[in-house]
Amino acid sequence: MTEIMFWEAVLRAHDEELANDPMVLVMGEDVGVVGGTYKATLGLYDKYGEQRVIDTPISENGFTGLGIGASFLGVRPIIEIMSVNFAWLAMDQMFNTAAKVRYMSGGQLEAPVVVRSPGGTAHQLGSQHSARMEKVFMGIAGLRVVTPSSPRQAYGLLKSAVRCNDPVFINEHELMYNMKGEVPDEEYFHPLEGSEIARPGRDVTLFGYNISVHWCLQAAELLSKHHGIEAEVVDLYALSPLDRAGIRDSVTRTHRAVIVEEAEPMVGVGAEVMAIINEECFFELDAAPLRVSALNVPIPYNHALEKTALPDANDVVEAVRTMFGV
Amino acid sequence: MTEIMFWEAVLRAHDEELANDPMVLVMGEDVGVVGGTYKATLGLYDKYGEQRVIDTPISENGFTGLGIGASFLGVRPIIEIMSVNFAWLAMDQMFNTAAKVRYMSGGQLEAPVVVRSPGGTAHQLGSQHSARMEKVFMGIAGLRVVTPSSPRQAYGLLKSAVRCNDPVFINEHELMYNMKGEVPDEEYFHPLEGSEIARPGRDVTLFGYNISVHWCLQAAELLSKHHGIEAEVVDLYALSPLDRAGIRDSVTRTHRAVIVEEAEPMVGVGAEVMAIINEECFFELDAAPLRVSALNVPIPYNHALEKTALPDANDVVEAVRTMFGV
Amino acid sequence: MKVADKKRLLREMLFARRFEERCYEAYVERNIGGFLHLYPGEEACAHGVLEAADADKDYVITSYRDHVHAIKWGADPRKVMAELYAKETGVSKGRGGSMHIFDVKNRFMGGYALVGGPFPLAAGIAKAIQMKKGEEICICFLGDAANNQGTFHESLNMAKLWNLPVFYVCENNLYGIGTRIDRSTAVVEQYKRVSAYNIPSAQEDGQDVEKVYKAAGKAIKHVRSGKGPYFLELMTYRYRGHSMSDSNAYRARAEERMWSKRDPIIMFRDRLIEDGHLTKEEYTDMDTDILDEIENEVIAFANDSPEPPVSEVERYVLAENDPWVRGGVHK
Amino acid sequence: MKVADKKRLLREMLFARRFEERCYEAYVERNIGGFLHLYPGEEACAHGVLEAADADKDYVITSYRDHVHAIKWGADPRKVMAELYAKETGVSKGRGGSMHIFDVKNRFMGGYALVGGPFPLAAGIAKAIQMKKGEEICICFLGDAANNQGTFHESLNMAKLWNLPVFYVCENNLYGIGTRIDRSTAVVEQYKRVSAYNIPSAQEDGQDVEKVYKAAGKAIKHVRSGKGPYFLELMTYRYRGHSMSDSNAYRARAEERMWSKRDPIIMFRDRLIEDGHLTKEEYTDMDTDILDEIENEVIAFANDSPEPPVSEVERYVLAENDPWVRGGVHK
Ligand SMILES: Cc1ncc(C[n+]2csc(CCOP(=O)(O)OP(=O)(O)O)c2C)c(N)n1
Ligand SMILES: Cc1ncc(C[n+]2csc(CCOP(=O)(O)OP(=O)(O)O)c2C)c(N)n1
Ligand SMILES: [Mg+2]
Ligand SMILES: [Mg+2]
Repeated sequence: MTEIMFWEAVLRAHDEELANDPMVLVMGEDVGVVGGTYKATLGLYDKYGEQRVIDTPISENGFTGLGIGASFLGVRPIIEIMSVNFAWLAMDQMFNTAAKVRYMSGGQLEAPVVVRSPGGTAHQLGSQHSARMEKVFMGIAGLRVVTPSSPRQAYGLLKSAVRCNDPVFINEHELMYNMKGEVPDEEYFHPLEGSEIARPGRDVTLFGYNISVHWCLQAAELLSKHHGIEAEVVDLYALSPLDRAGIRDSVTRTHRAVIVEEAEPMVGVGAEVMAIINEECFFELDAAPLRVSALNVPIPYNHALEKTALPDANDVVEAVRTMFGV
Repeated sequence: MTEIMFWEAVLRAHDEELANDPMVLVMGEDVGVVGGTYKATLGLYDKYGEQRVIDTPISENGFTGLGIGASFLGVRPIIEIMSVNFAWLAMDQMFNTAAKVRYMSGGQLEAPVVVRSPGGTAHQLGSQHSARMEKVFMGIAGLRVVTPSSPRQAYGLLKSAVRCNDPVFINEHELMYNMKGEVPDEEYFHPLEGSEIARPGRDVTLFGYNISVHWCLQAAELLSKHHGIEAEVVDLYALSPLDRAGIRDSVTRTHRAVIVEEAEPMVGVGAEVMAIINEECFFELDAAPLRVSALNVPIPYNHALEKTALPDANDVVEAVRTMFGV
Repeated sequence: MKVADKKRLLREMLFARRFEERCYEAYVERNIGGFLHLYPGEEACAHGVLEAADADKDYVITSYRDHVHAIKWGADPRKVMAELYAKETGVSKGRGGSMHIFDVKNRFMGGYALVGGPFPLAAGIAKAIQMKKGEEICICFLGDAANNQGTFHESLNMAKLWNLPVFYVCENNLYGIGTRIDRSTAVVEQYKRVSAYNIPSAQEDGQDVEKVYKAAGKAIKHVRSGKGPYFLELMTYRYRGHSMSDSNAYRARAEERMWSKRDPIIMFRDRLIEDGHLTKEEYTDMDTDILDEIENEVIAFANDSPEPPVSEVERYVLAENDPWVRGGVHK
Repeated sequence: MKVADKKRLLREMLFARRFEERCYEAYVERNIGGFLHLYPGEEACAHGVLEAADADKDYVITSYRDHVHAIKWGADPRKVMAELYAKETGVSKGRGGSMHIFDVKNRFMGGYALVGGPFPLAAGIAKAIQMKKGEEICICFLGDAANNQGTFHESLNMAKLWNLPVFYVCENNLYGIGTRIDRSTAVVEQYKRVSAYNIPSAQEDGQDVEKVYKAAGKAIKHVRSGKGPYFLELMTYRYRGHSMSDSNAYRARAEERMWSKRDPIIMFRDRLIEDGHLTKEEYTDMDTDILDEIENEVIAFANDSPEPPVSEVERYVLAENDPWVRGGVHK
């Protein structure tokens, strides 16, 4: 185990997969000469050449479609969308082609592309650079969606995604690229389905994913320290398909659930997890499940407003306190 | 009151709004000379001329953005996206511009565009022409989403949408354009928020919208006839913002809820309504709420498979029977 | 072209015509559902171009108007018809339908229903060929109106920039559904638009299969030799409405009559007769034979085939038993 | 141009330069957050073009690199700086930030962060002008790399097709972030690409404000006279990295040096001095004066202004009290 940064973990996965299979390629805006906005492809252009580490024009739908077409012939493109906000431009190819081609060809074709992108809200990037779009990707059949909360997951999920024969969308986070964490020294493939218990507990389950796992963990510490409430934190690194069994098992143990998402609540992860709880283990619930979400607003530039619009660990603590009446 | 077809109701709203305000225009593929794929703009090209009833090139993001830009100066564009599947191409302008411009300009600009499009699955149109995308539109702040279940609503919602200063997405349905219904003879503006009780009942609430309202009504008749269960049917014609109070009030009366949606369940209307019920009136529930949804698959061409993939009135009846154990 | 090849080509074109006409009937009989876009009038385009390509190597991708391209590229007409009949024996196992004919073993990479969708996909297939250092090329057929989609611009730029072996064929039938080209497009001569990408291009009579064959041959030579993409505009006309639900009301009858005088099959047939390679009787026999084949083999096969099992509705959404989903084989 | 105007223009350009340099400092001081894209090196583009436009009529729209365009178009520099300081007194009330400067009363229609986003918006503004039978035009500034976005293609086609009064100005600074134009674009001379839309175009030296002014004047005359869109490519260079987070490592120092020799402000200043319209002292005084104004008025205003009230975080999402939401006033 070595402690490395999140971006180094993503870079290592890229590097190993490029080395492993000559059909792997990387493409996106500024991934080559510059090495990626968040350094996720640093040095790979020099190492693997411009045929396999490709700086694209600013043509999101075009180069995503190009990657998908290449994948029909066994190429394994890892496509970087510089910021998830720009993915709106590429949704057509992702959903109309990649997610549907296996089905509508009766299983003849598949589109084993990986599309990775920093989602989430960073610091004061304003309305057009602060979208959290994981929920949009989750809603469409035929696409896998994963979202790492640590360098280990970032490394292992990218590696599995490259090898998997389905299209996979990886939702990263702009604020997490410099986060440190341990990554196995040997090669490691993280499962693309399931969930992880990030902290065991018995009184309430806090469901998080990506950055919100960290808010949940902080909140769990505070709840334990100040209120004697032992929260279990479940890390939903796989958003599609979601781990119904894992969700049920935890709630069946704790009988209470709070779902924490960085996005606006409307038709989001929180709603879906709540629906799953209702469907899977409604009568296990000792309290109404709650969601902790962003306000339903475009993200403001002003820092205080931005902070107000977004949830954090304190909001999680408050939700649990409300639930327990303490 | 006159009984007219759904498309005639949409056409009448277009016609009246074009006549009312010289700044109203209609644009989209084949809306002019041809009069619209579903006749929603039939005859308007001859009546109002090519400056105001505009056949566009096949450039969905382009012409949607163009309509949005025109709306900045007080033009009131009604944009038709020929099929909602093509809206993936225009999401960038709808979400990155129309939904955010008021906020990020500090209230200086607004984008009073109407985008209307047939969503829903018609007969055997295959994977790339059968998307149900209302959930995608609902999830983003700054955009209103409505979806008519009748000619009256179709007429009245379009008229209010044209006058309202927010961007409004109207989700219609390919299978409903020939549906008949009464529309007031005098001018009528339907509210853009709220919900309607389509059938009062006391035992269970069936929540539907657009086409699924009709499945709910059919199911309610069957349930009444065969099982003595009196279902209330709530028509959620406004999907964003959703009518939290209306949802709560009905569930508080019936203590049971089934949400019926034509789309795949993942992060959909069903999940959101369930979340609202959990948040608003959890302890009023006598049973776990259920959702009746499509299977999580791209839509197959084969008719039997397609029918299997989609919910219908019988599925609603079955869900309620399961809930009541009858 | 050898005489035997010309006669074969004529038969193929006539087969395509009869196949499409039979689809029309089958749709009216309600054996075919969904959207149905037919090709009569445009046969010389697909046949001329693909005759010049290498059937053992090259990849083909197109729009929803795809039956004829698929059959010319090796798909079994019985399986294409079975697809339209939504049968398990269909090329796409009854899941795709008319707009989504796929025959991947013959490198027919599918018909797509989003206008402009195949532009980048074709460039991607060409990128894969380039990576594998293959001699294949990818041929992408799309309509005139598709060229107004942003993907056209984005894809052609990348194709030229990266010197990809892709051959774009524009079937310019003057309309996108009911909108005439000059009402949607500032520069109506499509082959001129690609100067913006420095891609060599040409315009050719799309009703004359031999001219198409020659123009395509030149283009394919260019692309296969590693010189990058090529764009060929073929002037043509569809006889029927855009799809079955289209009445064609927006077209002048005079315009339709004018084009019907340049029917690609009749023109080619008459030339073969004139040149002494074919007799009227041979042609009539050919036609009878084709109609017979379509009825007794193609339609019969489609009719008699089973539907997909309803229990399989959730197949083909994701890969089956992919070990990497569980973290790979190492675990 | 009259001498007085030239001197004013020089002052405006120098003001723009100093303003941007001060933003740089304010960012380092952490008074400005988010992404910050600066304009030094490119001043002749915005100033030359907008000097030729009608400040009482015309509409301007641009990308995230927008401070200078906004100020030249009438925005109060104090309010622009207050926006960067995220204050309620900012042009966009502190909600927009550097990438979203809006000053609608002066018809500055905003800076947008999605590359290619303003292309169709500008055409739409022009469509509105056309409907109102106005004499205004819409001027859209975007970078070279933005031209690879599909919206470029789609918008220019519609602009020409419908003869819209829109003037597209391409600030070609040779890079899209770290990617040099020839590595992203098959045809590097941008003004040639628009022949695909039959839009008249020209290329001009973007470092010489007088040449830009002249070229823009010609273009604006064309557009205002009802002849439809025009496209002007201005060759220029940005001195700093793409944004504050960009190190510029991808550019050759020699290239940077070459361009710095053609600094638009120095060139213009020297010409005015040479022509006897300006003295060195006057210039130094001008500069001192500007620095003073920026510090004591602009920065002071931004500093002293209040932040938006946190209680208002949910304002401006939807229209306030719109009666049509409840079904109109008739009810
Ligand atoms: C993205 C998208 N927009 C619109 C449509 C609806 N549509 C289907 S075919 C068509 C016209 C296409 O015309 P053209 O490209 O010339 O091909 P043709 O049908 O004439 O062969 C349109 C508008 C679509 N399928 N996809
Ligand atoms: C749709 C979209 N894709 C990518 C980006 C990231 N990005 C911001 S600026 C930029 C380069 C734009 O270059 P150019 O258009 O030449 O303008 P310049 O910055 O040089 O003035 C890129 C890739 C974005 N903001 N939006
Ligand atoms: Mg056409
Ligand atoms: Mg640039």
